[in-house]
Amino acid sequence: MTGVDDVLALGDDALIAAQRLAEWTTNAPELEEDIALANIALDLLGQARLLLTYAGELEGEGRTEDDLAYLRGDREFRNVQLVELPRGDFADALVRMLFFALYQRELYDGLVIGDDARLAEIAAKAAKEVAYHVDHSTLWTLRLGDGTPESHRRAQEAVDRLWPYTHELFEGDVPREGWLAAVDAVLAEATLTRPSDEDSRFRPTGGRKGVHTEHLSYLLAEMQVLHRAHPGASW
Amino acid sequence: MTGVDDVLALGDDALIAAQRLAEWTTNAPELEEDIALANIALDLLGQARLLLTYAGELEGEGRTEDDLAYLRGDREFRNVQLVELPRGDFADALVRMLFFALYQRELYDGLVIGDDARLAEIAAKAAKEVAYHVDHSTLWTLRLGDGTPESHRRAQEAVDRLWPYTHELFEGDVPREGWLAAVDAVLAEATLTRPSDEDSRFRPTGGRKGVHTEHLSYLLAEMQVLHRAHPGASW
Amino acid sequence: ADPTAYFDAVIAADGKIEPRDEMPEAYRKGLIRQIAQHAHSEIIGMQPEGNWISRAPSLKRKAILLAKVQDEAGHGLYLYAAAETLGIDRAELYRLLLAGKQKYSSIFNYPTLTWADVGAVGWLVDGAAIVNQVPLCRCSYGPYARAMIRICKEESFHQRQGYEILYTLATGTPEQKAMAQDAVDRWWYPSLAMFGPPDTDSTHSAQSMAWKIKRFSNDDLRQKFVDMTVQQAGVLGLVLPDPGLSWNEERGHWDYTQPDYDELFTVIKGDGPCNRERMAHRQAAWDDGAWVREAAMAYAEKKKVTT
Amino acid sequence: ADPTAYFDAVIAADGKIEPRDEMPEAYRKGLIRQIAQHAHSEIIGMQPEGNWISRAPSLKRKAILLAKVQDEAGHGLYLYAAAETLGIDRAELYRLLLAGKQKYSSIFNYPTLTWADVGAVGWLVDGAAIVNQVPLCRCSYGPYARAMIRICKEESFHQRQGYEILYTLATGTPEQKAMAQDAVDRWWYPSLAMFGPPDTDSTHSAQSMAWKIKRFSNDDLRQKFVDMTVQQAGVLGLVLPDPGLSWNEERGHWDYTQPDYDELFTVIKGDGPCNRERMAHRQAAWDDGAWVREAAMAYAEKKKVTT
Repeated sequence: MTGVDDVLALGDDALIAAQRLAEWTTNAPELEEDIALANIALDLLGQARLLLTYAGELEGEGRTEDDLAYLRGDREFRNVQLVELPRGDFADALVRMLFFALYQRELYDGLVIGDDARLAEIAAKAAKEVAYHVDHSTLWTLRLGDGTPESHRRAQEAVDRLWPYTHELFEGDVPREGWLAAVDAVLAEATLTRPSDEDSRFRPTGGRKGVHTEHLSYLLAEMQVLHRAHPGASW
Repeated sequence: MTGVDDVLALGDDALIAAQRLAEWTTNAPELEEDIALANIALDLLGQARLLLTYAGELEGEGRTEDDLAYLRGDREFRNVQLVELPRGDFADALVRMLFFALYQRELYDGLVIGDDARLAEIAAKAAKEVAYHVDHSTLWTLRLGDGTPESHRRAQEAVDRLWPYTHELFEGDVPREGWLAAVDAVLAEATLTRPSDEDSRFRPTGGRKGVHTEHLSYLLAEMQVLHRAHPGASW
Repeated sequence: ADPTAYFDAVIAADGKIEPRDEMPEAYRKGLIRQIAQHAHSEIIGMQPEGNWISRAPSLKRKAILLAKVQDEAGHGLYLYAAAETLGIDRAELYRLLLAGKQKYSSIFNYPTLTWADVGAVGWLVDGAAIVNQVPLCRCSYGPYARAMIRICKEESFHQRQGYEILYTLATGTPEQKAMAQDAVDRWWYPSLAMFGPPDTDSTHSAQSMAWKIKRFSNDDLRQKFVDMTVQQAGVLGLVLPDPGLSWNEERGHWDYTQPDYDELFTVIKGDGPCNRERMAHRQAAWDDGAWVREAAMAYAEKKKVTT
Repeated sequence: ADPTAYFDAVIAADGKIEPRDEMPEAYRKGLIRQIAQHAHSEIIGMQPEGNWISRAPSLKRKAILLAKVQDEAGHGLYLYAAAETLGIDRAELYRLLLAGKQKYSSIFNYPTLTWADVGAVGWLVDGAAIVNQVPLCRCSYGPYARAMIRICKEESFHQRQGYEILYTLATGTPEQKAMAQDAVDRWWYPSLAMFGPPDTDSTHSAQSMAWKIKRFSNDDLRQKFVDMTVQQAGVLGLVLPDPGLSWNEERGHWDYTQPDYDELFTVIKGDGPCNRERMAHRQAAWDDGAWVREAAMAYAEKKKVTT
């Protein structure tokens, strides 16, 4: 049987990733990208809503998607630290999306054929969305990595900065091999170097147990402020 | 008799100015300045506490300084917009301090000899602090204005950006003449140009009636998050 | 043949001018100005509503708002594309916007102070926009008219969402209802001002009417908006902040107090509460994105060469 | 005369070495390393606590916390000044810190996740620091010893404030008490690790003892801290997260479980949770401030010339 915390983890990943991505709205480098990033944020938000609703049902205490999104503190959130890191520059956003979308692809591929029918259904819908996220972030990783010297530098810095946080994605059941091969292929074509596993002893962890970076509580303060200011109100 | 809103206005000015200034902690250009800015933020915070406490007493509904600081929304805050503007760069911080401290000097000088004994007492204490704020911001305005071409440019930009927001300071009883003369003297020595009153039709206002910039509600979301998450708790 | 004969005939017959058709230079320039201003308004208009995406009070509302702001970016795209059919490109229009040489709707220079403002912007601002824009669906320039048909459909969807936000607040807790009333108090007159100065003071209008770009006068449209809105406000249980509102049996319309046009001109001239911030935000996004756009171009160039 | 005779005599007599006195190069270098590390720790240590200034839950706590973080900057200043008496300047020490050539206390590479962490840092981290530092008030180098006297006085004040925060939480609502316990659970072992590796593994120690810089072994200090803290935890009603804690009648001390020294070395080597962020923050503040420091220098230069 699927545990509440397992589903919360997936829902929180999607929710926090959506919240960060939505910060790009009105800040993207071109109009098409404002639209694309909002689209992807909407997909992730949609996944989060289905997953949190399901987590609430599994828990059986009557908590809704909004109760779970708005009324937990950061020590109760189960997302990986990768998705909560500050917005950063455009290279950060797209490299992070590449790492995360490729992970979600592996994740949802597994759930589609898994035992939990409800998760399989959510995953089937999400898998189509994630395919687009993979395409979009792949395209931009290539453009940035193999674009100008400045974009290459920024993309490489994003890879180096974010890489340590990817290890946490594979603490659960999702296998790393397929993900690693897919990442390697994109980075290689983008002329970017992937940090070797040997060199990276820095492997931040804790998100799944509610131990986050200092950034998450700020994100939640902003996300939850209005909901919390009006206990019990409908919106 | 002094009105609650009048005292709230003074308290909110000091509180929001302190909150913004405290954002500099660990971010100042040198250690001495970390200390100086924290000191000034502490002075302002101290003024805010005395003033909010007094406002609560005048109101007579038993609200404490913390009730007033933590449990009002931005539409209930009475501060001028000048103090809520985002942190900006170091020139923003020090030029803003110059404008605000010179205003507070006029303000407190008036209150010290005013009818309200309680305000006179608070003002007498605060006036000594403000004298230091004036000195400190004057010194830095001179250094930045008459320092390097870059610092001059940034200082002038800060003057131009902040100037429109100074008009709101003089919507009440504080006379502008003395302030203007003091500002003019510092800016002139700092080789900075003060925008003429004729050229500046942009005179944002509304803070005293609770109409703020979009920035204040973010500041409050962060400032109040913990207090509001634990209704009725003691700290 | 008289080069304007075809143009005149099409206009007279209520037909559509298309990009390849000859047209008077003033018609072309006027349209570029109008379509660009309209496109810029969509883009700048993303900011006041975007201000509440991160804080939307439920996930459903967050999704709806995010989708709405995304739609506005989409509207910007259609409209820039429509303007491009007149022989000017988007980058140039952007440059003119950022240089302050082209305008956007002044309504977006007011701040969104509470969540209820998102509702009020949807209900009043989008409502006023629709009243302004529906006639444009029949305007004489084909690409603009077609863009407007699509935009108006989405806008009325947005307006309904705004109304729904306010309805939920107005029928919610006392704090929520007060929040809704406060937002309406602040957005009512700026929305009225969206129809522009009174007909007596309006420039551009006569020629636009003749060319069938504009089809109703500012004051007629404003009256239509007032009549429609008074009725909806009643359903919401919210009070429009105009003590002069009263039904005029004779005219068959609501009498109302005109907005403060001095304030409108102050905002148009760049001195509204948020003009500087809206432009600075757009400029910063543009500047911050320069290296990304350059990378995309360089990459496309390489792919062209190597494949 | 033997140039080290005076030095040796002063050390033997438990006196103070002063800046103008001759001293062995290794003594000087070792002290610079230690004082600099201590100064850097004060500066970097401002970050984890500074993280909660903007969110402090009452104005009084905000003032206390802001004053505390300010004190840390002050401690940094005294200590850099003490290091400067040994012939190195602050800018150079900053450079070495930012280049990763000098260390700061690893404890500051853990995140402060809740308000209770501010209490736990005060109680446990400052508590451990005091146990470490009190003996330094008697260390053989005069300027360092005198700086430490002032610092220890303020630190014990800070520690009491941290204890008070935790006491308020521990006797507050159930949520507050849980928050306090959670913070203690996370900060206990990192605080134990502040005393460094066990004596068997410690470098530098023997010489430091001989020169009367260090006066007690890591393990002795750690034991002292444990004994003191167990008793205070009891008063707080909080549980130290070590099931192995038990009173050893024979030793007259509490037995306890050693911290995970592998984790300590990981953090020392730069791979703790926040090493990268703490350094990046300091570097950014330094870089952002460059134009300000240049302006101050240019202005001082001008005033020198013109007056």
